Amino acid sequence: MSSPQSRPGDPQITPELVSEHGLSPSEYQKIQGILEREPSYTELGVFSAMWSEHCGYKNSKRMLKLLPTKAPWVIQGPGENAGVIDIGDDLALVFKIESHNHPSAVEPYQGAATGVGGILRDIFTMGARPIAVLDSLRFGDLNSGRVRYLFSGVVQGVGDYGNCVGIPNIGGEVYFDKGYEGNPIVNAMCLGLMKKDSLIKGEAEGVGNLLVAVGTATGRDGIHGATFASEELNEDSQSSRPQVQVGDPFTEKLLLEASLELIHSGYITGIQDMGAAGITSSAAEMGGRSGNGVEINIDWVPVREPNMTPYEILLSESQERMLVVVKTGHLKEVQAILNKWELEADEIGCVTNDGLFRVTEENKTVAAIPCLALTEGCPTYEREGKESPEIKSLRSKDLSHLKIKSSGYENIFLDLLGSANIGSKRWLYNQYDTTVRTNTVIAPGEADAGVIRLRESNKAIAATTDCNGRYVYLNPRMGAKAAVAEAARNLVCVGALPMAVTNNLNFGNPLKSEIYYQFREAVLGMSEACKLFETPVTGGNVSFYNETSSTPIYPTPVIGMVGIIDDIKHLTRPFFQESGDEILLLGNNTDELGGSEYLYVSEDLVAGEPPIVDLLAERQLQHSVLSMISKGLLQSAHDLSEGGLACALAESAFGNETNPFGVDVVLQDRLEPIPLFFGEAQGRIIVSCKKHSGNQVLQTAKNHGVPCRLIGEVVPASSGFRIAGRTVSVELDIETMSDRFFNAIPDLMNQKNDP
Amino acid sequence: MKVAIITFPGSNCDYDLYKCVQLVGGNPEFLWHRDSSLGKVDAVMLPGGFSYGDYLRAGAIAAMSPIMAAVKEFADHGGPVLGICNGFQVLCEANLLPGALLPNTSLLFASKEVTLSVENNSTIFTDLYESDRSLRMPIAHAEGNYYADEETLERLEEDGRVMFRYLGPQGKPTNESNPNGSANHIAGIINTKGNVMGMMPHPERAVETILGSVDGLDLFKSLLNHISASKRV
Amino acid sequence: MSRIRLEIRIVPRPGLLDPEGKAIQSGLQSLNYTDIHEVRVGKILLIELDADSTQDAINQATSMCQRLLANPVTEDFLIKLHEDSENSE
Amino acid sequence: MSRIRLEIRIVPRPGLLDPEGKAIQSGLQSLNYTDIHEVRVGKILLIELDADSTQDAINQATSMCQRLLANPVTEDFLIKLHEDSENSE
Ligand SMILES: Nc1ncnc2c1ncn2[C@@H]1O[C@H](COP(=O)(O)OP(=O)(O)O)[C@@H](O)[C@H]1O
Ligand SMILES: [Mg+2]
Repeated sequence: MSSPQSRPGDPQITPELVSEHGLSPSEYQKIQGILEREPSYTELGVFSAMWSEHCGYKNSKRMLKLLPTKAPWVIQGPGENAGVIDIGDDLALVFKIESHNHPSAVEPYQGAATGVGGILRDIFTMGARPIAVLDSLRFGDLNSGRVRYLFSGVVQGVGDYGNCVGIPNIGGEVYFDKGYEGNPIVNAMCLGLMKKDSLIKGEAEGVGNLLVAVGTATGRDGIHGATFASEELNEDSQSSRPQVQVGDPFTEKLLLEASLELIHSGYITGIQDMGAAGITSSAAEMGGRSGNGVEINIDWVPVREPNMTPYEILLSESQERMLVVVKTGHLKEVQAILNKWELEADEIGCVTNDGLFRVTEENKTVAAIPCLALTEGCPTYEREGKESPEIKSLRSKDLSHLKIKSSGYENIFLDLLGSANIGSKRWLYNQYDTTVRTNTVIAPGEADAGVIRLRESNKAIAATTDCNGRYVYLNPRMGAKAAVAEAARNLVCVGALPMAVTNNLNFGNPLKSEIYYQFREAVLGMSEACKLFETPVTGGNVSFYNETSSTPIYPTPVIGMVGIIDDIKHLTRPFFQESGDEILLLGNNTDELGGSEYLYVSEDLVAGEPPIVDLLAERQLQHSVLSMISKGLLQSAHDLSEGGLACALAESAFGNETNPFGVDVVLQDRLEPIPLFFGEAQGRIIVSCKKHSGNQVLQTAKNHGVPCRLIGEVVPASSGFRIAGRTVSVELDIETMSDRFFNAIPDLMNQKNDP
Repeated sequence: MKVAIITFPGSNCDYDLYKCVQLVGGNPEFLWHRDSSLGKVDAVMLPGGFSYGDYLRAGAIAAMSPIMAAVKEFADHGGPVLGICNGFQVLCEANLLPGALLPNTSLLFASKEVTLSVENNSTIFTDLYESDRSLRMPIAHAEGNYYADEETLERLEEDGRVMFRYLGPQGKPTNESNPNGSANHIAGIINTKGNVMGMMPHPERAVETILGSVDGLDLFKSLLNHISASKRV
Repeated sequence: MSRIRLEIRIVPRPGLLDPEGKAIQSGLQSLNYTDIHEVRVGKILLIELDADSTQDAINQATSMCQRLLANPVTEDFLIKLHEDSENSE
Repeated sequence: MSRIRLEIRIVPRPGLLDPEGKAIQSGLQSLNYTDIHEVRVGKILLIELDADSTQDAINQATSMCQRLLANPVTEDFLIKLHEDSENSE
């Protein structure tokens, strides 16, 4: 193996330097073994980035292997820029989720914006046109000025970027809980659509083909971002952080158009985003996948700043850049396409046959490492996992003694409707363009999942993101199952058949046994649920080290799920349609309050056993609802989640502000009022149907073996909201309720105090 | 009806407009901002989006594009020109319409459905609307706060050149229902000759029942009718 | 020809509502800076260009402002030689 | 106490990508101002406040910048006494 020379100015490699690069002594030994010599400083940087958690998945890979990834409709599973499924009519759906938690904690606006930018590139580099974005967010309590600053910055960043590129936002979620105080979670999901035969992969095919850098010139921003994302945040993070990356959605839009044109031109064989670890990872991964090698001539890389070293150029994470493999002899044509879009394209190297990731500077080799050693060769670990005793005792807390406060059920109900977690998210999604591209048929706030129609057929695509971190915190395996079950239930409620999953595993430091325990349990729960729902996992992302001063976030395995509505006329919404319609409840009310929003709001408590998920019952429930929808029986369908039955009824009643209704519901359950109204038992859906067709609904449920009963009827808004149990009845007027619901977040955001 | 849809770098409603023109039976054609001539077209439309990333001021850099000289000439000869959202901003920056679009007073991007009054239904863009009709259609912009000096505003009002206003739930314009702080609740205006119109809301997003509203259809149909009528003459 | 650095200030015309200035003022007031009477927000462009002379550079910049950089309906501009680089805290 | 006018200039840190500056530069170039090497865009705040002395005003402004006005991660700031009003063309 040709040895690279060390460059003047390169620091001496010492154990300290190795450790600053996030590599353990044994990993360093492994590097020496691979190279059969000492690495150069540049090579150390390259290994550090590629073997970081972010790029190498070293602490997660083994567990991720347990997830189901196959189904007849899966065209591309994990391993590429994004997953791909076959949706019929010669069309393929491409989708993926990505986190930008660490950058957003430091600079919320740019962190979130560049997160959206990255996930869009993952989609269009597969050859697909992005058709929708979703965002899954977590913050601390909005009573803190700092949290409001992070929240508004992140929302603006997500919005501005997607709005400018022109991709509608169709949904997502946001939770506020002290458990996320120092570490917001910012996950962005993107869906793309393409003709099946346009699929292109991130592979460096064809020895002698050119490597071409496209887009923005390389600067010093984000150097070591991948390593940074693989560490905990502490007070020093403000100063030791890498230069913040600034997003440029305008250039992204041009890149998007140019890339799709390039892919269709036939002049290129591969294309990949320069994401985490920049040129290094894109080149090494493309080389690794094809089994070829890559050579990069560092002097040819266009740079934005003077005197950049190979180390800096290789590790920069400047945004809006792509690496393209151009067929020999076609550089001119490629440049012409890019120039039309006002972009630059520069040859920076070529595909070789020696399997090496080789970098030269003024004809001298500065790095020469086998591509596969950088990618597949990343060491992987299975850590020790042990449940934290504190969490265990929280979970076993006896909740039966809880008495309701003297303020009464009405006030509890209003407090829940006015909580940031249950109240309307309009403040946020009114900053997102949801209707551009004129295909959005269900926008955020209009149903349990977002829906995009396909102009090419009668079908529509539904998508959702879900995860209740409190449940996962209290019981990781059950909580992860709940996340999958809720995602599927949300899709079913709009009339879609769940098809596949992308996931974002947001956790603390995996080297801690209690965190690794959460991680392992969550993956096991997700795996079990995805198998049962036949929704294979086609990709995802792992974000560890979400901790500030050693306090980890709630473990938050976000599920992004996509589904297909076979015929758009079956599209179903959660809102009641007409006075006199019958309201039915599918599933059972149970005495479960653990991890509920009620406990958080009324008792300031996150404790107890989270609601149990019965996967088989859940699947039957979902099949029965899909069958009711396809028979045209339902006027509305809405899944029960945070805030339980009472809050779900409220949302169905007046969630559509232009057409509000009241309800009159009577429940015969032998349950205390609190768990009956506000408990979050899983596996429940409320549906409404035309007067006198309740029997057909009951019959369908019965055929599927699903418990179902008539609980009341839709009444005019002026008649108010009444939900009655055996002992207690709660009555409120719609205006009061709707006021609390819609002003929940604006009221919190309008507080003034120091950020 | 041959309609030129101008695409600037960063336009993102160009395709939506294309589909919409097709839907009403027109014949759309994309022109690139670097083109210098329009060719033979019956109308010109400037789509929404973020031309040049909205950098400097929304629409400012696009207004300097080579094609805009041709658009001006076309408008000077009475050719119909419609600017939607970013297109409206470009028309103001290019001095084809008076005034300017400032950042929304909320300083936030505003995306939602609004209700509009039709203030003047005797133009080539609006003559199929009944005068008391109110329209539902989406807005999606960060800079829709229409501004002009007092004198200009008075003239716009007196000449009936305010085309649309944002309405509140009671069917009247109110400060609460004005989504961006625009002067006199203005959502769209037309030039003195009545052939150049700009508006912030998106009529092209309200042309199919499945999209939630069809209130934008008559705008495009009005223009189409006008053009075929003038061709028959 | 020499390399000249200019700064161009573009500020909203007096009398024009300046919502960003208002928002900043109220943000500052809620942080207890109560003695603030007004905040106005504008843009500053730092431009480095080649020109025959300072005067030539200023003339060029003036024409840039008139043609593109400032909107005469809403903004005033002021061109100055750029003295020196920013300091941070 | 006297009424003091300050100007605060807030510009992106050197090295940070400034996409707006880039777009303006290319806009100017297409209007044939071809001798431009760089454009960077920042904000300028004109603040009028009551303070005991100029130094007091500057101290206050420095703390405003640190707490709210400038983003320490991406921006540098510079505070000066405001000389006089803007002129337009
Ligand atoms: N971060 C977000 N981005 C876009 N839409 C969101 C976001 N958060 C919530 N929404 C939308 O707001 C609505 C209500 O969200 P949520 O309270 O989570 O409902 P549910 O509990 O029924 O899933 C949904 O339509 C959802 O898509
Ligand atoms: Mg939910």
